[in-house]
Amino acid sequence: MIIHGITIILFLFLYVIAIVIGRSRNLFAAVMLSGIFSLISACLFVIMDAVDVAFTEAAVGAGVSTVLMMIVLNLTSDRESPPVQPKVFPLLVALLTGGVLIYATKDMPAFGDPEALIHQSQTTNHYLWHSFEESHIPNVVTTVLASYRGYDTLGETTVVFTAAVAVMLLLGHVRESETPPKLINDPIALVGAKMLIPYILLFALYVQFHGDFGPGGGFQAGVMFAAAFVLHGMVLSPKHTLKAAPALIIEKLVALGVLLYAAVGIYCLFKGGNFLEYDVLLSHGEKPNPHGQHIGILLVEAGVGLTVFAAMLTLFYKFALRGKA
Amino acid sequence: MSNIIEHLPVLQIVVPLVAAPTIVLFRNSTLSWILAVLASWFCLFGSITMLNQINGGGEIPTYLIGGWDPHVGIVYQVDIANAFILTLLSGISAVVFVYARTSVRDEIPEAKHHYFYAALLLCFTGLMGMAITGDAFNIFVFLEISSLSGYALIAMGRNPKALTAAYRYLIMGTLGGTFILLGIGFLYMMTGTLNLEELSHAVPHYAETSVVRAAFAFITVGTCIKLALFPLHMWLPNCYTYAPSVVSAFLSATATKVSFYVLLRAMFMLFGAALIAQAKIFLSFVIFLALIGIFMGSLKAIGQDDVKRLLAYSSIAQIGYMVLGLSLDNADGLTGAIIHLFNHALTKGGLFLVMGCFMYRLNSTKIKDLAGIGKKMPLTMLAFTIGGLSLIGVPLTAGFISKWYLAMGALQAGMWWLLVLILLASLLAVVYIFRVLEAAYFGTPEKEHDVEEAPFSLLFPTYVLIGSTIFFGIWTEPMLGAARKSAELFLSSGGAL
Amino acid sequence: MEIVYSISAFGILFSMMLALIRAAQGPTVFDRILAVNMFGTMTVLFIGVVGYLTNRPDFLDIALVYALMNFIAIIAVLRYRDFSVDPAEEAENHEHS
Amino acid sequence: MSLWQHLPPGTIMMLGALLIPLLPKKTQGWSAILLPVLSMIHLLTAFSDGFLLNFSFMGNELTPIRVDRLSLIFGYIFHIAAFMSALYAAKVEDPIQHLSGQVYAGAAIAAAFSGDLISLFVFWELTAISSVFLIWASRTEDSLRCGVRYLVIQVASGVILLAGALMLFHDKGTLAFENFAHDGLDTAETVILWAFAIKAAFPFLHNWLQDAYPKATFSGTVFLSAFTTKLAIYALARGFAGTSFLIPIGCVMTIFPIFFAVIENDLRKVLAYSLNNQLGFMVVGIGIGTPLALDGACAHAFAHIIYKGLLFMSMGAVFLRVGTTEASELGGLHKKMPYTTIFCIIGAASISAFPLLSGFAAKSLIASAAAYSGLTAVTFVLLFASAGVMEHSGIKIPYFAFFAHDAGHDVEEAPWNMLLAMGIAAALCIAIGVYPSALYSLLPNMGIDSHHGGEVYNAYTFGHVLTQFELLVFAALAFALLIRMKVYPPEIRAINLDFDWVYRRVLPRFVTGTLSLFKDMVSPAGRVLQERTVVIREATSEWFNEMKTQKSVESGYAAVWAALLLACFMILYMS
Amino acid sequence: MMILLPILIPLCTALLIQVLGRIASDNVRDGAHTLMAIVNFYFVLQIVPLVLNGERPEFFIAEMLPGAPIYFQVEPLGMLFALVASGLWIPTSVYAFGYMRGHHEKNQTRFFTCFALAIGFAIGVAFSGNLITLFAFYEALTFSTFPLVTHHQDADAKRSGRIYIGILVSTSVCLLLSGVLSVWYLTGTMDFTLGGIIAGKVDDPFIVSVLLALFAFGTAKAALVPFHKWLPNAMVAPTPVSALLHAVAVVKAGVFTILKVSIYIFGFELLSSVNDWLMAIAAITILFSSCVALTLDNLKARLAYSTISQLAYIVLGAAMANPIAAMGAALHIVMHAVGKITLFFCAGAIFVGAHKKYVSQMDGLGHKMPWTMAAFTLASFSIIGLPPFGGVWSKWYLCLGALEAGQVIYLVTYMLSSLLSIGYLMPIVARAYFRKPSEHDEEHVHEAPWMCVLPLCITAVGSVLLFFFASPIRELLLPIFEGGVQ
Repeated sequence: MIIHGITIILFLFLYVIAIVIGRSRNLFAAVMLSGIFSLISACLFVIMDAVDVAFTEAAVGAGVSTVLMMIVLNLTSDRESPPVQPKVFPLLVALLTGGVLIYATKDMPAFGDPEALIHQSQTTNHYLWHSFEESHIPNVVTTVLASYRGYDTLGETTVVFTAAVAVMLLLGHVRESETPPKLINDPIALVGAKMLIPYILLFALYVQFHGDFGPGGGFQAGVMFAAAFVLHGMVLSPKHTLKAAPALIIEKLVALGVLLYAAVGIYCLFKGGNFLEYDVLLSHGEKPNPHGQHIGILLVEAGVGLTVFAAMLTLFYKFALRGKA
Repeated sequence: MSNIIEHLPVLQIVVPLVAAPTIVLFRNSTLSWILAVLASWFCLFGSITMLNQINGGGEIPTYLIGGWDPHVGIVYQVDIANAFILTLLSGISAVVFVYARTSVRDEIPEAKHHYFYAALLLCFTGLMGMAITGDAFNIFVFLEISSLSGYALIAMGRNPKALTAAYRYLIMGTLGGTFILLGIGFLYMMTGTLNLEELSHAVPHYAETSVVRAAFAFITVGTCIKLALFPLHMWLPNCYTYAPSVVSAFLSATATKVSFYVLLRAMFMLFGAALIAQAKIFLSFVIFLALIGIFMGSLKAIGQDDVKRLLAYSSIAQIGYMVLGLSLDNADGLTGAIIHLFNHALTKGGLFLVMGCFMYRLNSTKIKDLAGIGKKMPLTMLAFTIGGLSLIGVPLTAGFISKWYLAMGALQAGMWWLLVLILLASLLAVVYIFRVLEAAYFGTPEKEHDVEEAPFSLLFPTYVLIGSTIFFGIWTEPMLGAARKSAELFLSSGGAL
Repeated sequence: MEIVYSISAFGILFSMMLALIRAAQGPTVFDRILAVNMFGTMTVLFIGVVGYLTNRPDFLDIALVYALMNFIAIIAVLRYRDFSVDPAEEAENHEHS
Repeated sequence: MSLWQHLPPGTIMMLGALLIPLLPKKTQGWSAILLPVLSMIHLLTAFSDGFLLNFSFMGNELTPIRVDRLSLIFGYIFHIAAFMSALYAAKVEDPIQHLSGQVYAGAAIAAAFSGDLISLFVFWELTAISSVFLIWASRTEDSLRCGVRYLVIQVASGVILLAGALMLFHDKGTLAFENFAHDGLDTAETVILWAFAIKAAFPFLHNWLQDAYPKATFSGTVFLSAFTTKLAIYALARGFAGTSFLIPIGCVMTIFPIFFAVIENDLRKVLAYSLNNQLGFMVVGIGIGTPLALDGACAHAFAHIIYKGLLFMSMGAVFLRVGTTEASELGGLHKKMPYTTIFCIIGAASISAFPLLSGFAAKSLIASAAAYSGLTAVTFVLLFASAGVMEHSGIKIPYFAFFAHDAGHDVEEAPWNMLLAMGIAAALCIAIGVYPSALYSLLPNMGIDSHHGGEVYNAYTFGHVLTQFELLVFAALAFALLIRMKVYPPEIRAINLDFDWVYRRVLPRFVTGTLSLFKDMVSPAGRVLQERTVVIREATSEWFNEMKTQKSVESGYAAVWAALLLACFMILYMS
Repeated sequence: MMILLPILIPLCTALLIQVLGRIASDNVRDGAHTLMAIVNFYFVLQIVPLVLNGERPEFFIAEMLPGAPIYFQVEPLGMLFALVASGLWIPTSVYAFGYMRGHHEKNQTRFFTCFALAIGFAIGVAFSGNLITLFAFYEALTFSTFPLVTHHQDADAKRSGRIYIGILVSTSVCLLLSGVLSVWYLTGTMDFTLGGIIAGKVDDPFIVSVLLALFAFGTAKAALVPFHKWLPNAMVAPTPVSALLHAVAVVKAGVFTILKVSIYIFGFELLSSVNDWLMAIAAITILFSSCVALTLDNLKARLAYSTISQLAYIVLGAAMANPIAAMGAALHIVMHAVGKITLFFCAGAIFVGAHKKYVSQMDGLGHKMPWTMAAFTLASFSIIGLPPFGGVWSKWYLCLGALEAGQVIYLVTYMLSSLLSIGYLMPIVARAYFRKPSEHDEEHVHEAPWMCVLPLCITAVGSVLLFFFASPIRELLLPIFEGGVQ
């Protein structure tokens, strides 16, 4: 009951923020508010028990996105030009789409309804009841993500890689700013950040490997890793960071992450299994083979983490090193 | 790796997918190109092998990725329709990638070549993935890959407008992708499965629920955005116009086609059985849209000054044809739609390659700049002529076959008026193609430009595609057979929509 | 215990609302930055409370991430916001919107 | 059967004619004279009465050569006429005339020997094609137009013949050119008769003749006068002998040209009318259809070709020397052209049927035949017509050309070859008149007068001669009287239109009328269409421009469309 | 394979010309063109004995649509058409040689290329074994001739080109293709079958009428009245094109199509139940275009309208739905071809030799250009249908067919048209021979180059010879009409 109340309030917040963002011409305010928006949605995810999603949302939505958007705002104006199309159009779009969505909820099973087919289906049952015996990993989400639907995750990793490639393609050859943005002349920030960075990295490693047991995994860890470097780049300067993590190497890491993932799959082929069939890893022919699953998941998670980390950092580099037009 | 044939379905995706990061790793223009070409050739080999096998009455066993059962993991189920589309995609890529070498060197800065090829391969991978997969969510994943790389590729055009075009495409594409995702989510919510096979069995049971219906609506609109059905076509003309030649050729031949294929699959395999009652009114609505698309696209194509843009509008019209064939809801119409998908891909791809040749030599594709070019670049112009004829649907070219089947479909549906409209619309194609031909062959150039024939490295791939429009206009059996079988598959699997 | 958690949760929500209003209204950049920062802190607290409310203390991991991210975001704002714009003008701008 | 027997008579002339243009200009005319001679030899040596050549062509059984007495007599006279005409024209330096003249004559001869309708049609049309050049050869504006008119009508006759042949073939499966008049005329045969009627210049179908002949060259007219109409007479004699309604037609033909001839100023046209009138006699003869009447028709045709040729030759000579044959411009030439005058008078007397001249010998056959058949009225009509002939041809022609008031033309006598040709013709006129039985022996029925016990007909009975003289004297008196009283129609320069206004005025109007009707019908639709397309084009281009300008809003619109479509689909799926 | 050669050789010739146009002199190129024309004719002739023996040589290319392959079969009608097209290609190639030189035309390589292509496609039409193949080549023919029409590249040429392609393509796509589709849909086959394939499958006379209309009007190459405009417009092309293509190959492809459709798709029996209006239209076309021809001063335009009228002869023959008329129609394809090509040759020769294209300017040309005008005269007679020219025989059968069909009115139409054709052809002859040339002409007019004159003399003589040697053609055609003729 209480949870319901909290949820409703949080949703109210969301509506309000969305409307305010929609009406605001001030982009800085919009960025700030969208940071808040993603924090609230992360809270909602937590309440809905989708902790892995909440994790990602917090790391990407509230953290890295805000950073990148700030950088972009820095490169352009923070005032939005008045819209060209009639104002009624966006409303129309929202009403129509919203109408359909609302209509869709009519026959929707109630949230958490145990009778809902989604909870009854063969698929869900298999995930819930067989995943541990098959992979010895308590966090079902990780098993589903990295093994059952590992191919999707390969795809998602590729999406990240694609995004990185896209950015490199578009911004690959930008002139670097002649006058680097001023350093923050604040020793507190500097020291605080410097102290924090190792812990962030450590925490990232924790997230990477703790994924088997709790919320976490390659995606979140990658972002955390990148966040540490981003922090470094912000409090010192991106050029300093480049020395620690040269752009070229980072770019290659993006590719390597995907390759690592795919290589695991292909190795499975060579071992006589299907693509991404971890059972054949460390195999003595038995099935299910939790060891194989385990090592497979570990490796692909590493691949994911690598790609996400490198991609995030690349994005940061590309934007942060770009001079104001 | 005991038997490569056994793993062909997944290798179709994995090979280009692996090639892309490898390219990024090596950062070498030539090597990138070689890898891309090899990957696409491998895929072509693979898809032809599979197509042959299925065409020969064989079956490709369901490929279980990760070794998991269909209801647990992701499977690849290659049927005739899949194989058909895969062959088309990899065939187009195999040619376009070869062509890319010279064209890319001309249009893209050297330092970005490897990214460009990587993006191209990724786009290719995404499209292949959408075509082959048997899993609803997997479609979305690959849709994302292809879309993202597509946006970037389009933005690489030399004209600054390419960026805006890509941006607009990004907005529309994201909208479409989101809709599709929502639809898939809804379906999953109601059925608890993402496997298409299982979905197609499960969905009819929940056809009456608002969720499934909303899912259908979202998926329909989402795919329609991606395939640029009128009136959701607005992103397309600018993208095709300002994208680099290779990209125009590649995307025009593949991207919308795959989206159409997804729509086809969704319509017939998921909705078909579920929405029998709504079929009639729904179809007439789609026919209406398709017809407007055909005529509007053709009419606007007539008014264009830039040939690439002209071709882009013509694409909208041709998409109208495909959707029309789909909505006729009979074997001939559907065969027409599917074979038109194939034929139009060849034709339009070929034509955009020709445009690439012009870009390479003239740096423009404006009609007024093409005046009198027929004399300077006869082979290029000949290719355009043949492609144009195929677009019009002249017999002995591929375009004719598809129009034939569409028209037969209209007859079978008892819609004589539609037959007339279809034929009338192809006349509009005559007008816009002949505008170009007239200028190129009989126009007098404003100033004598001193240009040579396009280089062999561009002409050869162009002619492979253009030649294939003739080849498949005469020796139609393999592709037509596949299209027909696909149509039958669709019609039987979903019942009559 | 649950009552306590509940009350604190609603209390936090209330403070979040206040921060939200400030972030939305501005009118100066500093208002917004401060509001966001405060909101982040509230979120961390909130997740902690909810974690205990639902008996899932491992949510604290997430709260930790939030705290970190909040810090980084604020650094980014400070780093990339051009503060040379006159706050008054900023306020005026806001009036218009 | 030798090769020569495969060549229809006359073909030698046609083929030979093709070589004429290749010869030097001076010799062309002279070599043309050779052709009829050669052809005559060919006819005489290769064929005999009763010869038939059959062969199958294009699936039809054809008889390109059939020789019998009827065709032979026409063959002979056509050769003679061709020879005379060629001789007359020998000095003309115009290869086209020689060529077409010989082809024309040859075709007429060949037509006379055609045993089936296709062959007949072929040569029939060939006469039309070749003869038109003789008209054009005058090279005047008038003659050019007239030639086309002439050709149209001649070819019309041909195509009608073809139509008739087709219908006959379709109905009866035969193409044989036989007498069609045995058991009444069916449609096909009537159509064929119409074809013949045109060429034979039946009333109301006759105008081409008066139109064209005066416009041909002076030598061309001589050719023209000999063949076309006589070929038609031959065809009528062959196909429609004994068709009784030809008798009144023939009667009308004999009468009405007289009036036109009398008022006509152009003497060649007068001759053309008189030609028409003479044909009337022959048609009557054919209509009567008794052997004697047929003989009469043939004999008359034979004689007529000669004397009418002679008259045209003399007028041609006048035309050559003076440059016109308008009566109003002529007169008093007898001093300058005495021989021509004499020959003309012989011809005129001949046509007027003075005894001892050929006309008398021939015409009386028909008159007698009519009388024998009890056609008294016809006999009288023929008598009257004879008087009329005397009136306009016998007296008017020589009088106005050579006597009357002296127009004061200072001209030379005609060239010797022309005089020679005229001389031969005149001699023949006299020879036949004096010794008609020679002609009679050539006739199809040998001139057997069954009424008089199967003997050869005798023209010179007392009654015949007397009647004729009375007639002639009265006619001459009438002429003298009329001239005296100044009531004889004066010679006015005018074109007398009779039935030819139909095709000179009505037909062109018909053509232009239909065309404009068509245009009226079609062009509004076309104009409307054109306007519409313009409107559409403008409208669409406006639309295009509009569409081009809206750019930045596109994605916004697209999103709206997407949402709208979403709603539409939703509603559709819900329904 | 043998029957493929006559189609392939022209196409290869096109290629050869392109190559030679680039690497060799013009003379070599045009020589090759003529040589290939001769070679092609030789190969066409090789097929004749087979067809005469009753064989139907066939060649199967590919199953384009299931049950509707690209497939060639030589039957007498097609044989005849191929003979005409390929035979007349030889003189035309020589003529074009002279004409294009004499006229200093540009883009000659393109011209000869498209020319050869058009011939190849025309023979393709002739040898088509089913409707779809025929349609394919019909369309190809349209497109291959487009560059020839717009050859001069000026505004006039472009405008005419648009009308040309507009009418031909829109009719063929909207109507003819609809017809083909419908036949396929209704009968499930498109093979040419003696006796027709629709008969027995469709019995609603309305539908049959509609089908007939689709074919008759869809084949705009046959220039029936509402769709005849393209032909006069096509006359902006250089004369060899007008001569061979727009008097022989292209237009004959149109009437050939109608003829084939009436014989092999509808069948006479079925056709005779619905043919009334088509006959009327054809008759109207005959008379109308003849009348128009009378009023035109431009020689080529006049000839074009004459062609329209003559084409309608053939359509009328086909529409009369009996073997005799069809035989006449088939014969007329040959007879008119030889005659009309000569006329066009002459028109071109006059253009080259005297730079005249209006009838009113042609006074006295006969003396300066004796050979040309002589040929013109002979050909005119042939067109009019006078003996002894080939035109007689076709008209004979056409008229007989009209009688057979019980339609005397169309017999009269044919007759009337002959007279009208005198009206528009003979004045030209008369003028040329019997009018005084203007003084200006005395110096500037001369006989066209021998390369122009020789072919036109040959074809003129040919029109005479066809009168005497028409029997073999009839023999060739007889099997189709067995029982109907005699």
